[in-house]
Amino acid sequence: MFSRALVVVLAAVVGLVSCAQQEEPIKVGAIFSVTGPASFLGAPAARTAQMMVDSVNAAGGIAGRQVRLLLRDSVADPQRAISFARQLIEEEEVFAIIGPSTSGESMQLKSLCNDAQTILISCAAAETIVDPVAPYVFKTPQKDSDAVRRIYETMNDLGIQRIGVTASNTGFGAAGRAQLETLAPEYGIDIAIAEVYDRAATDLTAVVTKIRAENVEAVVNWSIEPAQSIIPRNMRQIAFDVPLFQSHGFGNIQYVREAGEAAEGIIFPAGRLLVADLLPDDHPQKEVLQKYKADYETRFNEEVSTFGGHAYDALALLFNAIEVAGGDREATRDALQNTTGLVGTAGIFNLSPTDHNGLDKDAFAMLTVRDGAFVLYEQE
Amino acid sequence: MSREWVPFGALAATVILIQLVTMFTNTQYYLTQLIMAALYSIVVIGLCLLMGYAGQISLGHAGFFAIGGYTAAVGTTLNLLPHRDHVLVRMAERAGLTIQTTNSWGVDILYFSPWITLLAALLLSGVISLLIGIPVLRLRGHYLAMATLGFGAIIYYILLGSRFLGEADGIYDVPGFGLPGGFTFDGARNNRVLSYYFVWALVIGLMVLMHNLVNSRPGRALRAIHGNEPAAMAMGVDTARYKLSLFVLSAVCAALGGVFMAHYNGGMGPTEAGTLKAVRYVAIVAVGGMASLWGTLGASVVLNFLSLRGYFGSLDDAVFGVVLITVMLVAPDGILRRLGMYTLRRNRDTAPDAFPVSAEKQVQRGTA
Amino acid sequence: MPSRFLRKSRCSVALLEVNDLFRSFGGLRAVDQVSFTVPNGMIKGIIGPNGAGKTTLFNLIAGSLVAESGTIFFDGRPVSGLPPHRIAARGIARTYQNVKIFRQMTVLENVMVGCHQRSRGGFLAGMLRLPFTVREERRVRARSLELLEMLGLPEVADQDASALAFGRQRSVELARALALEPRLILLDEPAAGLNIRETVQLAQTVRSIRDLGITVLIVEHDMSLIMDISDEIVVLDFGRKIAEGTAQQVRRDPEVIRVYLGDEDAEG
Amino acid sequence: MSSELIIQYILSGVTSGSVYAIVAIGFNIIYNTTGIINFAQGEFVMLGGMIAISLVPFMPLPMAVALAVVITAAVGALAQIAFIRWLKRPHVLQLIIITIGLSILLREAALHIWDEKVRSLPYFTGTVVTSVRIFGAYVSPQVFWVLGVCGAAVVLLSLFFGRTLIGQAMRACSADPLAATLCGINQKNMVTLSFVISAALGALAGCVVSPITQTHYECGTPLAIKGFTVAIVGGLGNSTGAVAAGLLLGIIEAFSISIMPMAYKDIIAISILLAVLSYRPTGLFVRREVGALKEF
Repeated sequence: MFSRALVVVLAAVVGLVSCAQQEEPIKVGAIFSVTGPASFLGAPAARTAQMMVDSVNAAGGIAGRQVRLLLRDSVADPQRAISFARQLIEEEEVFAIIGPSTSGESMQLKSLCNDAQTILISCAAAETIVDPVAPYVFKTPQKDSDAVRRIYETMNDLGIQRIGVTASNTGFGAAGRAQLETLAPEYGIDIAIAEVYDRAATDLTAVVTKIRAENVEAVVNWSIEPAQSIIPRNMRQIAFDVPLFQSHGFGNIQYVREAGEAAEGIIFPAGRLLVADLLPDDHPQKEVLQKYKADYETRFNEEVSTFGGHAYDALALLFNAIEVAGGDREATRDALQNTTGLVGTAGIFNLSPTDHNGLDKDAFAMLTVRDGAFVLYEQE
Repeated sequence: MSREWVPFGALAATVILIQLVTMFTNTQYYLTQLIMAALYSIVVIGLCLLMGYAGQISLGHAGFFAIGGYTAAVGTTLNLLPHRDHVLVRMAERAGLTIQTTNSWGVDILYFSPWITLLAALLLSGVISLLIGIPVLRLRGHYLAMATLGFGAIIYYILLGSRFLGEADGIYDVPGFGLPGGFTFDGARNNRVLSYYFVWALVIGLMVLMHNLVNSRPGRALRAIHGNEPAAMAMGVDTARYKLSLFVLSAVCAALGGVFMAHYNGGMGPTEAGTLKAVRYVAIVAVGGMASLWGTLGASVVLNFLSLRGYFGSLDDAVFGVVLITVMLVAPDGILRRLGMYTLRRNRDTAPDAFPVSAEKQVQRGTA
Repeated sequence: MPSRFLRKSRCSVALLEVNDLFRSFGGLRAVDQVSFTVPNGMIKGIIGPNGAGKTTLFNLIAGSLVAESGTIFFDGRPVSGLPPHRIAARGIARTYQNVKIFRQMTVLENVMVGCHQRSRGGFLAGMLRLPFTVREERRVRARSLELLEMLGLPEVADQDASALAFGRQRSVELARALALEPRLILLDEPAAGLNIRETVQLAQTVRSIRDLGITVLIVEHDMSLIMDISDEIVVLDFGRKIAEGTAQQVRRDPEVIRVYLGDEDAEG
Repeated sequence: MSSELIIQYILSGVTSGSVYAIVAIGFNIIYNTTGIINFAQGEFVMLGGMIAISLVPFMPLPMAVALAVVITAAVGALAQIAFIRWLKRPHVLQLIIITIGLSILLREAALHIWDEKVRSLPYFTGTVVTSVRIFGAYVSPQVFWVLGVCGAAVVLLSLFFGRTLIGQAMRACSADPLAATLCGINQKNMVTLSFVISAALGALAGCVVSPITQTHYECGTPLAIKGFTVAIVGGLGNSTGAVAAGLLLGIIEAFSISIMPMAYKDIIAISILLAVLSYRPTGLFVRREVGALKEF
């Protein structure tokens, strides 16, 4: 029993040592919550990263070097994320780390990577990741505040003033709720009620009942969990017929399918990945989006989601900067923060030393759901 | 040195040996996970005493770990500068209990000394475990397991629901723990060797204390409770008080681990209070043989080290599930004892059996 | 030592006084209005057929069960309603009909637990091995070995107590009870399961316990043993006290002969 | 608060309460036979839902549900036979840890058999947006399915345990395993049977609640914690009490949401669990004297 365990351990150690005896590829670390509570984000991101690295290697690598992806599953646990990050930095001496996809983990890694002078390209949404700017820390998802702005602009167009807010008790939900509250006065919006629900919530009738009693003109829900399909269902079930806005976390057709008929008419901001085919042919992102979508869907036999797109953007930015700067890490970081006009899935990246995200609110399109599919809201 | 202390000497020697080996082979990065494994070991050493020697299960120790970690994290990241005029802050500052510095983002901050927050964390976990232990420790078996699980869940939801505690993001940018001699316990690469020796000194110290406890008057009383509770009471042992004291002691141990984890990793998130972490602690104690401090320490270091290095990949939780079931099926008293490698002292099997067949119950049933 | 003096001054009074004790289980009156006293320094026997309420009576005195009515005075102070460990602290020790040994502890450690009340060291002192606990530990160990010596068990001191033969486990239990330094010891069928030689030895041991100044209350089925060693005997039947007196008196009591000895004869 | 609003809160409480209740009944079956709590009960619920969802594209809904129940019951039997049946006199701590381990294994297996995505069964009647109007408030018709299954389970279980020989044999095993064995009851078979029944009921619960709650690999544990809370509050082993406690807890939660932030909902529910455990472990609906015979 014990000796067998010992053999397994030894085998693992030996395997690890022998792996390290290869010629010099560029090592890129990836920390994603492939399983666990944030797997909705991490799993498609991890698949995307593997796909990108494979295709880059098949095409001869970056700057003449192969890329090796070192993927770690953090299970959305910050302690494990930290342990893996230290391991990747010190032991594997990775060139850069992409991920994690939750803001909690990303914030724990921010100082760590910055102090170790290792590039971190986070795939989490919270703006605190790049504000204040840390020289080595970047992020690819669009800004929460821009998502909120797009929603509020749409509300202004529709003449909506009094709203109710629901958010899940995750980092994503909390960050969105904070932005909604901060920006409301600027757009003349009055948040009558804000409620937080558990990410594992199974029925939200009571909370939508409470919101309905506040006579709001619209509801904004901010989450990445399955519960965002429950909100529209429960609203329709209690005949609560006001417009429902969701966050960019709704960018997964799975959630539309779960919400069924109730998803019809939900308005939400998202990158254009989900509506790639509907874009006009001259749209600068169309080609990139269609290619990623086709590649991903053929390889993994599942619909693409915006969360995988964030990993795509992270690697696209990184590879681009390496191409520009060669193998030097410092130069790559400089190249990275001076990237302009890079077309990604989330938008067109224009970074600067003071903006380590590089997306503006035009990166978001307002989408809605019609006949169980995403369509551009403007085209409606 | 009497034979009693040989294992401790051996442990200390191993700790030093590992450090020297990693230094000469230039693989010092292994120390990172050994430090974190040591911090988790502090939790399970306490839990081992509670489960193995007093026979009380707790699925709430992740909650105490988080209480410790969060107290340290909040206390040392809360910027006191805006509250400088407050009487308490002024008093603390004058007494030298605060630290003023500029953080990595160029903000001036004034925060409580980690020593103060360490003390606060230990006190807080002690008081909370006392309050929760009084009603809960009257329960047994499944009821106790569920009640402690419920306690852990409450802590988890409080952490998730409080803006003050950072909600799902937790708390980050926690400074290191300044120790005498100008050395700081934190995750920085150049402090690693000293941090390693510091935590392992802590673990060895704790092991000595616990070993002493097991072989002292209260330790004997606790084992007697596990061996036969009614008889222990008839011998004058205040069983309720002893169980409670041990519960508090193990909770304080968990908080101690949490405090240093927060300083080492520079933060803490609500997942530390999650059910899966609590189950992990129980699993480790079970693998170690319930009533074996050395077995528990060994299991903790091996399992945590492998898990933190990511050897199990996405099967991490599954591995713990398999280990739990296998150990319970094959060797419920622990693998070491199964292999006959269990020798705590001169005489064999002096520690209580993890799963004594309840003779009490048999008799009651038989005559009922 | 004034307290010692006070205790001595009460020597003439009963050490244990049981008044109208009552306890039922469902409809069964297990102990029904039982009263008796045990003077200091006496060996008092309790006999009665199976189910007469003898063990329940012990459990009530030792605090494992709480009486529904009635009072128990020990050394002139009420002890009814106190938890078992407080009663033990007052100086009442007991053994069990079904031996309750501390499993997975050595014989010596079992006896050392008995010294619990007579030592102080707490959690902190134990963890830090403060000098006073080291001295205390040495004292407790010596005292326990002494007791093992007295009961003829010194050679098994370091063995696992639960691995011993049944008769020896009884002796360990007795040593453990004596380690409490009690003023009253309750022995619940100490001869059950013992062979003749061991029973003879037991009688000797009980007498020597009394000679140490410890009062003995003993429940026993072995008639010859109990008639031999008891100064006084209480006879219970269906929870009620039907007779009390010396062995001679009890043996002649018509009620006892009818319900008890009669039964025995019929069975025998 | 208008009366319509009050009714709406009650109905929303009934919706979540009915889900808790049906999960709680599953705990009771194993408890009634063995005196142990199966920490993997929530995973049976998850498995039932997942299997039915995978089957539904290939067959009509009732058949998919039936098959899911059968398969999950088989899993329950296998788990019991593999991990519990052959143990000689297992200690309660051992059983707790084994069922916890089992719950982890089932969850991880589900993750690797399916994936991390969320799924759900179609509504049994109507669609996602159908609702029934009662006194000006609305409720999804699926709630009646859940309540109906709860009611049927309570009635059938009480008939089973009260009237049938095999049911009485199972209860005897819990009351006194030794005596039951002496009476010629094969105690081991009874325990296995109890796992089969509770897994089957868990699976059925998983199917009827799936349209409301959705199903994914991690949904078992939160449901189990709520289900256990309800089982304790209602008195362990008492299925009628579980239904009453489930509805009560659902309604308390709904009204707690109406007056305070929803973030505290689960804290309230678990605090009720702790309070009941600490001060009335027999549950609210069981007389103290009955409970006094149990060991806590």
